[in-house]
Amino acid sequence: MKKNSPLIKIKIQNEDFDVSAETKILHQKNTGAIVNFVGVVRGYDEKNNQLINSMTLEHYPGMTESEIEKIVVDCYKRWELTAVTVIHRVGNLKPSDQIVFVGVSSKHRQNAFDGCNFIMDWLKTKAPFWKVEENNKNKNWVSFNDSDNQALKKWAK
Amino acid sequence: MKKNSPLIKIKIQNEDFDVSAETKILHQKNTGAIVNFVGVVRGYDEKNNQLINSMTLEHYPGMTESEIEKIVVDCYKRWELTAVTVIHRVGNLKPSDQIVFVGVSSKHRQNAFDGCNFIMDWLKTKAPFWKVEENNKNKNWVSFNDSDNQALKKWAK
Amino acid sequence: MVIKYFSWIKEHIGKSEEQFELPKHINNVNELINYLNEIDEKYKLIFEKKEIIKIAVNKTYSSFDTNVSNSDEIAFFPPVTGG
Amino acid sequence: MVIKYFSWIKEHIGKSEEQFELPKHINNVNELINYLNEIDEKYKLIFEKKEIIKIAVNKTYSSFDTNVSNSDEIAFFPPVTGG
Repeated sequence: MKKNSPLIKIKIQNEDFDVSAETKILHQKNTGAIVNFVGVVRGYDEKNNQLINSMTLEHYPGMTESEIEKIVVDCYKRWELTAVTVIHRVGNLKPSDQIVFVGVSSKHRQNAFDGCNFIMDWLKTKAPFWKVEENNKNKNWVSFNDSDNQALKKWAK
Repeated sequence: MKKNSPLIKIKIQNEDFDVSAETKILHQKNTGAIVNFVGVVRGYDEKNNQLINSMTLEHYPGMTESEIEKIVVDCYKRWELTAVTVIHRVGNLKPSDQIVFVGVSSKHRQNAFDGCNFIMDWLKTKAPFWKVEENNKNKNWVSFNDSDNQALKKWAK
Repeated sequence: MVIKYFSWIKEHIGKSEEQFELPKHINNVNELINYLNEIDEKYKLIFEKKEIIKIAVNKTYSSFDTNVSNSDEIAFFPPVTGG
Repeated sequence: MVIKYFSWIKEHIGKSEEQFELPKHINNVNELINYLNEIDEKYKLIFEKKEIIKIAVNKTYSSFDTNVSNSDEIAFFPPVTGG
């Protein structure tokens, strides 16, 4: 299973992505079900109760890709997937911009749902990304949510 | 919540659908997470161990739409969704054709995953559609899977 | 009254829909089925495994004891599966 | 040795990366942190809450007792969150 083959595609990029094009790539031999997750930048920080003008994401080039690859290869086997794509944007994003795409295909639907859901829980808590939210008054590094750590626990084998 | 408003869209149609266009419709105010399911016609019937040349779907015009609408309105409230789209194709489809789109958006990701997963489990077991699989030798009306009935039980409140 | 059939029930009956005048003494789905069984053998084959047949009255899932009248649309169909 | 910093640690240190010669007697991440604390006050503020700091050695998640040598790339960063 090679990274950036049609079967496993992992990209960290500034550019936006096209959900139809990505869905077509996920559609491989034996695929019966495709589950896509699209994350969207929200214009409101619920934790600190304030509006957000923009968000800047940074990552650790090399490490971020390889850590995602490890977990995707695990999922690929665990849920017998037929393809996986993870696209994560970095740089400056505005509210309502697309921020992340996780697409998973499988023969059967529950495996596709579970694989996609797991990768998202993992990205929220373990993938080397850092986010700073900006508004007119201040900038605020986003810390992780404990609810996200709890979410990851449901996947313990 | 009106059917075929931008917030709840339900279509039974012969035509294919475009996943990017549908994702854009799901992206409403307060949306932070979008989960899309795309079902694909498979070229192999595992139950009867035979190849499939095509599949024909029929529905009960009027009833199918209204039954889907009831369940979608329930989901909308239960998971505090921001938009839901269900597109189900009918007529003659070939292996690897897209057959169903279920898209759900929400503020938070787990609600979007659960809402989409529930609607799919419900469509598999309760939505008035009938499928006949065709190959060179015979046609075979598809009966439901008991595993699908079991799947629906996990959503009992 | 309109009766609609779907899937292999439609194929067995040979049409997707039929219209007829509901006799006054028939008040629910069960009585309708017994009546159909009396008038033609072809219905018997469908309804002998009554427990697997699904029913809709006026496009809503219904059961054997649901009331019916001559102005209703009834549908009989096998178990459904979408998705 | 290259040391990389991310997020608010980078802002505090004032750079994203520094290179220096690792003294021979330093063998693991813990010893490296103690050494940095000695040479400049700015590191102390970062490492005083050591338990929340994440570590990578050669782009792999690592821990305080992971071995390091002068040819390694070390990164210090706060808890991560993607998605």
